[in-house]
Amino acid sequence: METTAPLLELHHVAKRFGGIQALSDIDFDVRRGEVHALVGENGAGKSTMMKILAGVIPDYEGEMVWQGRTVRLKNPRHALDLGIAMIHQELSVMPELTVAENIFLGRQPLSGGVVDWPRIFREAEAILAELGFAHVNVREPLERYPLGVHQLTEIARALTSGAELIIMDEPTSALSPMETRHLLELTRNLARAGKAVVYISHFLEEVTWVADRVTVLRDGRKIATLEAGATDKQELVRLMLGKEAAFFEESYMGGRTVVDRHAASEPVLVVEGLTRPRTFTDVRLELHPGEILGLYGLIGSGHFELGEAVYGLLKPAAGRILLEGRPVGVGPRRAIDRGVAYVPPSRRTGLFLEKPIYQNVTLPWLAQISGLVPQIPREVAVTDEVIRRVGVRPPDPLKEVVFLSGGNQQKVAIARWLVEPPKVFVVSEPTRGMDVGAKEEVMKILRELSQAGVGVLLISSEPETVLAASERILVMAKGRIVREFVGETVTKEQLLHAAAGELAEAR
Amino acid sequence: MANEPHDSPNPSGRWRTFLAKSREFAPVWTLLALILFFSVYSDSFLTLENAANILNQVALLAIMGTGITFVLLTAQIDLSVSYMATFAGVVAAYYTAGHLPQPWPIVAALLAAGALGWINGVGTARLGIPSFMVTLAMSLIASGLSLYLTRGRILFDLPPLSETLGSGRILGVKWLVIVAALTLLVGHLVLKYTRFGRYVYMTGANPKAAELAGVNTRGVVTAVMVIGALTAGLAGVVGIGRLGSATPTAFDGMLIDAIGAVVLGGTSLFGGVGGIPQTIVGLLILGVLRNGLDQVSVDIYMKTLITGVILLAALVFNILFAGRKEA
Amino acid sequence: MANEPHDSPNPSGRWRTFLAKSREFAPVWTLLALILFFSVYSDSFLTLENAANILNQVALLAIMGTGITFVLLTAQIDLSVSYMATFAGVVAAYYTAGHLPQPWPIVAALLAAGALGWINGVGTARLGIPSFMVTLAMSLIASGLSLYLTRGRILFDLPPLSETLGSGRILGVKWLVIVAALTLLVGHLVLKYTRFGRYVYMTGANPKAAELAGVNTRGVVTAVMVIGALTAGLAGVVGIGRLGSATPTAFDGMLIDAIGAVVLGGTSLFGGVGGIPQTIVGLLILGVLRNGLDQVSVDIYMKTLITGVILLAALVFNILFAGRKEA
Amino acid sequence: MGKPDLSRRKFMIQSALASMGIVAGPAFLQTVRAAEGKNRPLKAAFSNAGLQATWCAQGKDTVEQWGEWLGVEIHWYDGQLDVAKQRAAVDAMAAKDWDFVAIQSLSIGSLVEPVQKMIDKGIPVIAMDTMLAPWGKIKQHTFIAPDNVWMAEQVTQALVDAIGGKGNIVMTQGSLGHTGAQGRAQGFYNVVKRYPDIKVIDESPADWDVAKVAQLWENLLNRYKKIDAAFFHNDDMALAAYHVIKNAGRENEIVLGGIDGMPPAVQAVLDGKLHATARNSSARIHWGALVAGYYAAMLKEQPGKDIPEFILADGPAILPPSKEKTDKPWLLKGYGIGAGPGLLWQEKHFLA
Ligand SMILES: Nc1ncnc2c1ncn2[C@@H]1O[C@H](COP(=O)(O)OP(=O)(O)OP(=O)(O)O)[C@@H](O)[C@H]1O
Ligand SMILES: Nc1ncnc2c1ncn2[C@@H]1O[C@H](COP(=O)(O)OP(=O)(O)OP(=O)(O)O)[C@@H](O)[C@H]1O
Ligand SMILES: [Mg+2]
Ligand SMILES: [Mg+2]
Repeated sequence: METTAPLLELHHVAKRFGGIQALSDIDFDVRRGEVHALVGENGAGKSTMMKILAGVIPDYEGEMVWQGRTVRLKNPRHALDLGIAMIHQELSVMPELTVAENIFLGRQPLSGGVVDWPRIFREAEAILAELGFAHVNVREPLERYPLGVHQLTEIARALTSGAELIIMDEPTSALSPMETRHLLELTRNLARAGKAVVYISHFLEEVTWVADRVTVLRDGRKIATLEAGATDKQELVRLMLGKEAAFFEESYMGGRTVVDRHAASEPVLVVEGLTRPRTFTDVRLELHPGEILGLYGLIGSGHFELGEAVYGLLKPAAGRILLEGRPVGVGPRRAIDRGVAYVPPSRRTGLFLEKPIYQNVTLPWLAQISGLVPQIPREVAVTDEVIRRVGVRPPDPLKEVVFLSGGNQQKVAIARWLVEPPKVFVVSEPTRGMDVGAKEEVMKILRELSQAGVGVLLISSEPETVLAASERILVMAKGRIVREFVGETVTKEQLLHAAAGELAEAR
Repeated sequence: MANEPHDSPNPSGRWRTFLAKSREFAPVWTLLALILFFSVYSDSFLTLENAANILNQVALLAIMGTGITFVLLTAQIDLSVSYMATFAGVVAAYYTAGHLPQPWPIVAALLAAGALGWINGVGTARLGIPSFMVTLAMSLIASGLSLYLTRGRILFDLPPLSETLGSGRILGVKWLVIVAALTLLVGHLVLKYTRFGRYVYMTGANPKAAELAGVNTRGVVTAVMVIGALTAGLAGVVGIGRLGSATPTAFDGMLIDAIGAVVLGGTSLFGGVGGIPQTIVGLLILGVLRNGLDQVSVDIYMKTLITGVILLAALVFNILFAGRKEA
Repeated sequence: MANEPHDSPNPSGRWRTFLAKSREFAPVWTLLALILFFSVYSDSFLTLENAANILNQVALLAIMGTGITFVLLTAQIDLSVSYMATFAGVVAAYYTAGHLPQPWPIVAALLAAGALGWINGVGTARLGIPSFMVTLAMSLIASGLSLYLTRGRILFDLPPLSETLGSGRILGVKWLVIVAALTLLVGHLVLKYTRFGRYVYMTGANPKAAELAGVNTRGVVTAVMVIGALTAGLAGVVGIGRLGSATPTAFDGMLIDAIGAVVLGGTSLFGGVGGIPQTIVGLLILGVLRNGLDQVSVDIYMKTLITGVILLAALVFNILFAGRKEA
Repeated sequence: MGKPDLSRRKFMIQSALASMGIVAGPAFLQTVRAAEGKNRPLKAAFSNAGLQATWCAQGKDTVEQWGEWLGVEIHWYDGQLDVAKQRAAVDAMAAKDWDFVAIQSLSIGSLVEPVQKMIDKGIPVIAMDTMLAPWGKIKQHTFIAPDNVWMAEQVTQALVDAIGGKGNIVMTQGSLGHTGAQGRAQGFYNVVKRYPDIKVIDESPADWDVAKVAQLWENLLNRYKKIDAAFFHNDDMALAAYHVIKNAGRENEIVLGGIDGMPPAVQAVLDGKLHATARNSSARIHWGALVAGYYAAMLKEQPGKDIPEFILADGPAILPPSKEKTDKPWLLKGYGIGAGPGLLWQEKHFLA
């Protein structure tokens, strides 16, 4: 297959952060016309490696060769000038600016020396339409739109950059299956047009579908580079984890049988006729103790907002939310005290990145753990226990969250609520950005909680996540609950159909 | 912040657009309310002459405010602007008294201010000292230089250009107002229609992301501090013409008003949000407030108090229109 | 911000720990360097008496600075503190002159300051007006009230407690210094060892996340503005004792020094980072700088300039130790 | 400036003493000469409100020149127009030993503690311009000051005379909390209340800030179509307002008066821009303090015994030369010539 010389090569690249060897002795290459996937556990070093390619990390050991010439990137501008664009895992958008401008960040087109606004708007509309987001008004500030649109603007930015090499670091983590599918096709088209793409994802299905070659990283080392056609998910997982592992996606691939074992018990949470303009309409549901209720919907269907409402963050215009028969009231504090726990869909929203893990974990529980005067050793001990339970790596309560890899940050957000098991646990996208192993761990935790009597409301736009643990599944679309699956075998396709009607197809 | 629900309670599209617009224009309503208020309480307020007066009075603030808008948009602050203005005025007068041929005293004044602004920029952007502290030190340096050059005296020899721009008229309009309008206009065009202007917004909105998008954020911050100093210098050079003299503290007291006007208009201290149109509204609000209180007869011992109360009322009023923002 | 590379060039663990520590303590090194500098250039600087002097001089700043530390930690600002201090001093003297029995004038002063602080808090936290603007308006209100109460006159009848705390000594130590030390101590204990203190940090670090974790962030911000006002009030009540009179502008000029000292120590204007130990170092740096320049013979017309230059040098020095931070 | 010869120096000293109203006997002069021979320079500390103010800067130059002549080493502690900063400066001053100190306090009572400390150490403390504390609260050496009430009365009277005892008058005040400003306001009222046809139409403060003056006066000019006279609490404000008034083309309508008699203002009187200013002699107060301190240090003059508790630094109103032609000039104020040029000469030579 040595038709072309590699567009880019890495030789013996290594990088350490303080005490952590994030990468060691990496050899890697990307060719024109290929999609090269990069997989590995959380913290394996994928993002670090790509940041070196994109000029974000200028101090590393080893050599980088671009189009046959050795280069040493100084900064992102340098990389962009060479033709390397990156979609970052941690969204790097500017919510205050318009959607259009976010797409043209840093390279606003000029005409006659001045910024050509009409062209910006025109082209932004065109590319979003191509990505299936024609309904977005590109003249509005990005902050008016949900996370998926934020991610999309980043993708659009990279796609329109004209770069030779486009790096996508978990580009689909906030996208719905249709949008993902659009993106994957676009990605293939890019490769066909002679560009090179490095594609990072924890969705091995996407990887095997889109990639020509796959490189597996583990603990900062390259384990293997394989032809995508000559491998399968099992092999990839084995290489990633370094062992045979129960592979949770398998558990539902044939569909998941949902059974409602709790219908007889008193519901712990009752939502009645909940309505809020532009958000949701007449939503009703019941959650029983010990039950895991899946709530599936496409981005923008109101399911995340429903979670917020249960936690007291959104005031409904009509309807009631009853916890053990009494209204939950307004504000997170009351919700927490009444036994509601909540994980928001975006970890950035819920975490204090610059603060140590233990402060992130214990903040809701300061009163319980240590009364008026915080006692740090007790906080640390409590934190140590819960982060070990969810498998945060490294399990050091004193470490600042910002130094954890993306997936491990997400685990911290969940670990917080294990300090005092809640009565109702509302989790939105609990496994976003997690590797296959970690996803399974989180699902295990949710199952354990439910077995201990916690009612879990599992909200997601990833069918896999909902299918992995739910005992009953509700589907929301356009702010309404459109379907309930109970006592039957549900497949991903069914979920998609229910959520989007005829639009849905398997990806 | 992402995924945060937005409360737009109304479903009708047109009404929503109107509401959104009126929110954006909240400071304009506040301004109108103030104008109404003073028109009722004073008969000399709502006259053409007084309108011209208000423009004269905010002109210097406007020149400084243009630079401050740039600075705040990048989430920095500049506490030295008013002292820079004084300093530039002193330099211009000092070299005029020293018989340097015109227009070199003015050039020297602007260069000197620009140089101090560059130090602000390097301290902030390269060394990473909080701009609050660098510019605080710079305010002492600028103020110290003014004192040192004048040795406490007032300088009355001014560049003729300063006199013209500060006190002269053309077609019945004060040059001062024209200079201010041009400064604002140039500022607006730069911010809105040049790449540099967009980089300013990007740097303020999310410096890390701006860097990832290839923006030389350090360069932008440095440039912005220089712009802040240059507009301050211009204000000083024109301002001495308005006052007819250069004193070692002439414009020092304008600091809080200048930053206040920009913030009042709606430009955020946390960067990325705002612009020159907002600054203009803020300037007018402040100008009307200060002017209006000179047009009504109030107990002089209550004037400061009343100014404060009306300002607070205006802020609350503003919020009623704009809707509650993040604390 | 996430995943930002950190340059720790040295692999040895112990050396790294030392470096990290020395970075955290950068302002302490700066302080020591300043002390060394002035000790060399003045023989009256490094004396016990002068050390006591420095403590006296920063005592009022320290009392105010304690409250400001709380305010900055939540990413707010308070531009009214120094005017509040003046106002509280005026209230205490006014009611003393009005023969209200002691200690009620002092109680009234603190309550009045607290009430204004509460308005600051409501404006900021409930209404969402930027604290810069609310407290700017409040500075006019406080200042206006001082002027209104005194009608411009100086009040010489002071509460005896103010006189004792402001000028008295116990065991050779000024009460003023003791009050300041206690205020700092209480502030430190509250910030570090109470739940509320943790909430203050977390609210500043990420208000949205704090809210999600059940922190009543509006309540925290309101409380913090009240604390800022109360410590300012305390500074005023004690301060009039130090000055021997209450004037309608007594402490107004301390604003920039008070905020400056807190920022200089390392408390961020963007919230979540800093604390009382940092404030103490910042206060001492400022105190040493101002005092030291009074101890050496410099051309008095150059003093402001030199103050600025040394402050700038200290900031740069600081950064050399601390390593570059985000611009 | 070259070193003045000895005889001139003596002349200076004598005229200084004379104008302070102290009878200088031959014995005193002998001792002074002896002191000159002693060769140990005296060390004195001065603190003023803030060198940004012309008046203070003039005083500093004066003291330095006279200090050189008298062999006194001067150390300066600037108040930087800020009560707290002046307090810190005077605290630092009090930590050292001096032969004497002279202080212009920004605010009455704000420096009592360090001043008391110096007095307790036996250092003579001379108050300049503003009282250090209310009478009796502190045992200062002496207090040399102008009479604010009187100066304002003179200038206001001159303005009232110029407009014929009737019309609209404005007073632009310094800062309301300033005792000097309060005295000047008092003097103003003392005069205008005697004229029922004079209407005070505005008395807003401008806090000694020239930028604020410009603002205020633009508004006043807009609000009042007829303003006959304006009294300013100092010359800097008067000159700034003059500029605004002239731009509005109303300089012939409004008669202006200030206070301080600083050279630019005296010149403005001569040029007809201002109608009057009062000599608030910075030089006089400063060298007066220096000489008083000198006597205290060298000849141990005792407060209240050898030197009175208050020394007035008087100053006449400076008016333009009389327009009247007369062959009996001795009947006219200032011989009809006006005090301006003479004052300018004295100021240049650190006398007044
Ligand atoms: N700025 C940093 N400082 C210290 N350690 C870091 C930093 N950035 C990354 N690391 C560490 O380097 C390792 C690799 O992180 P990296 O982000 O590359 O992982 P990843 O493979 O992208 O994981 P994920 O799938 O969770 O995104 C992790 O152990 C992480 O904690
Ligand atoms: N700073 C900006 N960032 C992003 N988009 C902008 C910016 N300024 C303007 N726009 C967008 O550009 C579009 C056209 O701008 P333009 O100024 O031409 O028209 P406008 O909406 O009438 O604004 P204005 O009346 O303020 O000039 C607007 O709809 C606005 O959303
Ligand atoms: Mg990653
Ligand atoms: Mg337009």
